[in-house]
Amino acid sequence: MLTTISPMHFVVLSAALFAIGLFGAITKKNAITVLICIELMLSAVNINLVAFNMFVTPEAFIGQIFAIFVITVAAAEIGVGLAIMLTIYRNKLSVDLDDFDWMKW
Amino acid sequence: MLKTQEFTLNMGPQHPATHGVFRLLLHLDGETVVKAEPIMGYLHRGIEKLAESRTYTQVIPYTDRLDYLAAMLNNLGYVQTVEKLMGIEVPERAEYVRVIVSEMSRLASHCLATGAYALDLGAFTGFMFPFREREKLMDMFEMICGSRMTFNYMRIGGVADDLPEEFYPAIKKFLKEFPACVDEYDGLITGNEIFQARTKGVSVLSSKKAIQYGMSGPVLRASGINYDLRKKRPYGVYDKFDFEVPVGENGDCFDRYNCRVLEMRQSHRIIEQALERLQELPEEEPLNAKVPKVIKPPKGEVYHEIEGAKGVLGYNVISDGTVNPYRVHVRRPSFINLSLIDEMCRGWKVADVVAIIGSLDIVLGEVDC
Amino acid sequence: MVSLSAAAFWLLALTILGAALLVVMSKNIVHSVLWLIVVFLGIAGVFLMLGAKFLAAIQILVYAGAVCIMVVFGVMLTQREDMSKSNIFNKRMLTAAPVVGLLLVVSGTLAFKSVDKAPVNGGSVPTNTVEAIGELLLSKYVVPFEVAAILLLVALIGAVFLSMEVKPDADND
Amino acid sequence: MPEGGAILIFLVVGVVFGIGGIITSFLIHPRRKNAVKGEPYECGPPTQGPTWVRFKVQYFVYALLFVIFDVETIYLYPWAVKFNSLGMFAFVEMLIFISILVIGLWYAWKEGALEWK
Amino acid sequence: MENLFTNLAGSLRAALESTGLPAILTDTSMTMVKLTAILVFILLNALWLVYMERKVAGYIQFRPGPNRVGPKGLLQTTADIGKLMSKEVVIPKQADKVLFLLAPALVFAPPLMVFAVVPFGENMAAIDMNIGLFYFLAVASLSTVIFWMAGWSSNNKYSLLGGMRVVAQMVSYELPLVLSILGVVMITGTLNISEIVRSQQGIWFIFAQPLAFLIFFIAGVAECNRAPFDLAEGESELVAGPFTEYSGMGFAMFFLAEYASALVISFMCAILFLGGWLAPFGMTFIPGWIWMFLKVYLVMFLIMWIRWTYPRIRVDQLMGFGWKVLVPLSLANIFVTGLVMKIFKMLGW
Amino acid sequence: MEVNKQSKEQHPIETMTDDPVIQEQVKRTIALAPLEKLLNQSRAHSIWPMTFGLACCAIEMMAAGGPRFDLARFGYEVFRPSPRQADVMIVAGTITKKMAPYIKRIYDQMPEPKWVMAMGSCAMSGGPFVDSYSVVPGTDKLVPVDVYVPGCPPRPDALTQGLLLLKDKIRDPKVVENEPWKAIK
Amino acid sequence: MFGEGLIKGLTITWKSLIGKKITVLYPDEIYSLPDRFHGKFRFDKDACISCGMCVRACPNKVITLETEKVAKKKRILKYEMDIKYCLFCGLCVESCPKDALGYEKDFEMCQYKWEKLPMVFVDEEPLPAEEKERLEEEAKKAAEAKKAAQEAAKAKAAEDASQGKEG
Ligand code: SF4
Ligand code: SF4
Ligand code: SF4
Repeated sequence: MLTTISPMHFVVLSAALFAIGLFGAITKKNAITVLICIELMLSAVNINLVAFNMFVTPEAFIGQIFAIFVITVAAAEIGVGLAIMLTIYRNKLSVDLDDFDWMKW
Repeated sequence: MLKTQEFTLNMGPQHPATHGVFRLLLHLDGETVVKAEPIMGYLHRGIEKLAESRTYTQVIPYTDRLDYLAAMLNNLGYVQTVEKLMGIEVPERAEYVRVIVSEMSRLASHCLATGAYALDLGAFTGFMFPFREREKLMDMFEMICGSRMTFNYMRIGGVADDLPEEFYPAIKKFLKEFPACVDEYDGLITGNEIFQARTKGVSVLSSKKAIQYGMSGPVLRASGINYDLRKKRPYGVYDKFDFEVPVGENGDCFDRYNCRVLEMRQSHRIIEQALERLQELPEEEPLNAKVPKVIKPPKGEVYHEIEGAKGVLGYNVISDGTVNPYRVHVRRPSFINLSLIDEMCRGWKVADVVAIIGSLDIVLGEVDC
Repeated sequence: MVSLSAAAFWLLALTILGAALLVVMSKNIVHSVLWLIVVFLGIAGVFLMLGAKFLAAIQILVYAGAVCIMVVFGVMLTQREDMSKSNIFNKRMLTAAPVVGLLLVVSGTLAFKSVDKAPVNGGSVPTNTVEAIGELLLSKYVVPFEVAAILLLVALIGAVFLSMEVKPDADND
Repeated sequence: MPEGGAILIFLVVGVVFGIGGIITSFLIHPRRKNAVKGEPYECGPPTQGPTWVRFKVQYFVYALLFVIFDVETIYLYPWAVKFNSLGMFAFVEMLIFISILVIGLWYAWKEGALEWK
Repeated sequence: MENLFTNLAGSLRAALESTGLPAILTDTSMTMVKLTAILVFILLNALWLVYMERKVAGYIQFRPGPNRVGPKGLLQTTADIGKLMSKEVVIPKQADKVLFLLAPALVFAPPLMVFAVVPFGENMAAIDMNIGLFYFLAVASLSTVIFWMAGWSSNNKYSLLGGMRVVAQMVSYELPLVLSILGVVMITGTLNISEIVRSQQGIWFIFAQPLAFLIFFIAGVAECNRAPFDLAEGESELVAGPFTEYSGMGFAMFFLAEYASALVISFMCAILFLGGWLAPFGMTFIPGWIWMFLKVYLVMFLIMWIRWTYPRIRVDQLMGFGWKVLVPLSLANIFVTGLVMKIFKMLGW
Repeated sequence: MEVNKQSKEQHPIETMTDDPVIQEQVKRTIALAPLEKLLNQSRAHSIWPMTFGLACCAIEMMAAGGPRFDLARFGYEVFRPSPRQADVMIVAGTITKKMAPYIKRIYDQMPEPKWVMAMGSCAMSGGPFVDSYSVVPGTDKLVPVDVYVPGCPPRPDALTQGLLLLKDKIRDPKVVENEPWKAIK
Repeated sequence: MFGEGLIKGLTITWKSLIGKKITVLYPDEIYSLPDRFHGKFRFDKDACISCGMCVRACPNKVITLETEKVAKKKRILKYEMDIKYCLFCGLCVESCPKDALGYEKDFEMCQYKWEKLPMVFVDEEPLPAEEKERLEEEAKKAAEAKKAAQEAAKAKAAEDASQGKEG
């Protein structure tokens, strides 16, 4: 298990990364960190995609193309996310998620 | 717009762009200046006070250290004031010599201003070109009076010494070469699109404001006011020369800079004419008026102003009849031109502040006195 | 060769997970962002291992070179107090930890259980990935391709709108 | 040798070179402490007010635009590589793709997001 | 002569293989040898370039420049580096100390990594990567963060302003840089740098893509923060920008890195647009790597010449120029290139 | 904290003096003596001045970097605006009482090794303004000076001579006992 | 057209790049100084009449002139110019009636040490009291001898007395 690499190694790596991201996303106070953690999770997904691309369908490139789309989405997501953060910050002068409670009036 | 936290930035007293130990406390919003507090006095040497314990002649070297870039003009202003106080007529030959050296001094000052302005805007080579001509002028000054910057050349009633023999060929050579050199500055600095983009339209000073705040010199003329003491109230023999007063249109940084470059060409003309007249005069004519060995002006007060390199340079000398002046006060154009700095900087960027200070061409020896 | 790639994998895995943990744990959000760059570089390494060179370069170009800068600017715009306490945990720490741990264990076991089921035909990815990707993008995946463009456009407009919209008087600073 | 390995070596040597340089200099440089040496230099006077302050939103907008266009280039490059062999259709597709983003640029321009204030 | 270095490398490899080392070790040691050669090359060149810069500056300003230390002043920069190494490194009290020291340590890595794919002549790249060009872009974009680290960690207002500026500038000019190369890629259809050089056999791309060259050159100069785009360290405004607090070795590293990245840009200009190692006018009696070198130095000289002529541009103009002129122009360039190529194809050329 | 560190290991010098500065210097010098010689060579040939113009003399300092006199020949033209990168502080001009604390501060902020030159009468002694109420009579009231350059202002060549003297001093600190080197015999 | 100025600038710098250099290579080549150059001072001890005009002319009290009067003749004990206070204004040189004070064509006055800065032209110990007395006597004697020689015919007794005193 330590000397040969199977697809599952990548899957577990990705799962671990995803878990760390999830943990951060839940527990962090700062909204920007939450965005960062989401980014981590998406990257974890990418690892899986590329790994399966290599181990399952090396000639078809589906995984890689999908990863490109994921990167696109992730970039757009964090861009808009940060813009929203800025807007909220302007009104509340805080990016602390605990302060964002206007959803539950 | 998302307001940023206020951000105060010290520019100076030790900053390459403040032309000396001038401190500007900038309150910034991002990179935009909200407020600029000038803080002066880092070079306050008490020259006015020191003058009270010197004799009238001994004050002359101290005036050199006011505006050290154009020391001859300071000499001139001071000695003319004392002469006015004592009612001395200066011989014509001395007047022409004075005109030559003071216009050379103006040239030297403007050369430095032009070069230093280029340096402020980041063109290091643009700084070296005018400096080359300035060195030639310094050489000639050294021939005339032995020093490169602090001349102590003028005396009450005349000048210290005649122009030396070797000076004439040197100045003629210089006068021949100089217009081409100014063309070079025009090509290298004035005509450069980046330079223009950085200076045109920046910090426009309206003529009204300029007059209200007592601005003078190229700063005032750039705002479109044709006010040059050499024309308006000629002193010495300035009424005998044919020259123009360059006037700007917009009063922006570019005009202020360009006024100086154009003025250099005019000074060049004046020197040419003065040299011609001087050589027409008989050699034997005296260089100094008859003055007593110990200068003791009669009791009284006199104010006299001349057109310095930076603007109207005025001296107010009060005599109590002893060998030492009772009070010497100087109207320092750099200091007064600086009075609007806050308003001029507001709303501009940090990079523009550099351009604005540079375009005012202050010299700290004069600001703080 | 085999052991070499294993070594590389463990190295990368260590880097990625260590840096990711530091992203979450750092008290200073700026450090978080910088660790994030390390994570992304590690992921680029993983991509390289997996024969996705082009993707590795993209990972660096987009994530490490661009997204992180944007996040950094975002941080600079929203921070006012002490930077060293800018990134602390909230109260949900205790509940989150077991949940996430459980998730990890479950997915890990599932993954290793299915090891033998996965069709591993030992990938050797063709080297000219870029061209193939180009070809695929403009033929088979043309719709997502254009949709991506629209997505980017919408994101751009949205973000620009959001960050430019507020007028000076809306300031309550 | 796989390329990844070579790149790794370059990376490691680059970093080690830098760190090594700093460490060497730490070993040989003279030091002398005084009270103000560690204070920030701000043209002489002590600094006033906080340093790490919030900044202009402009910086963020530029970064955002950069991210979006950077993502665009990852589509453009595969296309450009294949450009010669692809037909007119691909060219048109790409034109649409670019023009969609040009609209974005135009919007940002119009909104004044490209203005440095 | 032409194959001097390739032959050297080949015989070294053969010698290594004959010792019976495992392939992996041979490869590693070959890479190490190449890397050392490149490192020495960059360092020597950086030293020489600083000297050359000072000489060029001097000559432009009617003065001789350094001419006392060593023959003709050649050892001047060596002395400078020696001094900088032995100078105290001041760490500001309130700085983020780790980042403060890490930034200069890391700043040299990206340019060095870029050199991994730069061919110094025919077959003279350390790694002949088939996406070399993209690799260059990706790695070069890493420097941005490092400059930001330097500016932010110093806890100095001038540094912070400079750091923010440098990042905004590098970010804005990376885009035209990336987009301008696209025209070249479209013509050659490859991302392999050596291939790109080979396909310039007929015509150098400076003639086929003059606009792209211009954009690339301008953006490249801006990327490595050289005048007239040296806003970050604009002395007359921001003291020394992000490097204000750096002394001794820290400053020396930034200094080196600046020249290394200028060298990268010059190499890229020479490779992408000036025909790399290809000899002009059939002058093949001079080896390719010398041609390469000459072209690189030509570009380098151009960069210096411009630096010592122009004033510095203002930050808003800089941004405006990047986004409103260079980006649209490079997009237009792509469009025109594509159109022309399609038309040519249709006409059957 | 510093004190603790020092008390850990006893160095012979510590029995001789209490001055931490001297202790530090001596320890370092002994350890690095051979290397230091080499480093001093490079230091001597790469003196980067700080742009520290205060008054009239500053203009002559600029002129020294200009085309006519060209300090670059010796490699000394790299005027650094930040004290962190400068080796020598050329105090060129009048030091007023308002400016004095900053001069001290900037000097303190310069990294070791560092030198100071006093250029012009004012920097040497207050010069023309010694009797003024607002002028500090001389740089050495604030910081130790290595080379004095007389003149008011000194010619740029004189500044060059001063820098060359400083070079000699860096190479061999003993030269201060001798008559200064001169080009005009 | 945009860019014209940029290209013009480049041509100008190109010209200067290949043009003549104007640097004076200082330690090797010495810049030819003009006659009036204000540099190092030159003092001619023998020409000086210790009139003190220079001291009075100086605006900053740079010159210290100490004299002692020995037998009616002024003897310069000390002539020191503390050039660290000097303005190099030239007023002293100008005021000297005997050209005893002047300038040399030398600007190299740099010093490592503060103590070495002042230019000491004359620094002599004041004569010890006996010596002074002796000289004074001698002078008096000489003067008197002169007087005596003039009045030799008139007063012989005085001569005798002085001889006796000496003995
Ligand atoms: S020494 Fe003379 S020239 Fe220098 S600053 Fe003082 S007054 Fe000015
Ligand atoms: S003025 Fe001349 S003669 Fe009189 S004391 Fe001075 S040096 Fe001697
Ligand atoms: S030059 Fe001026 S300041 Fe110097 S000693 Fe002579 S009179 Fe005094």
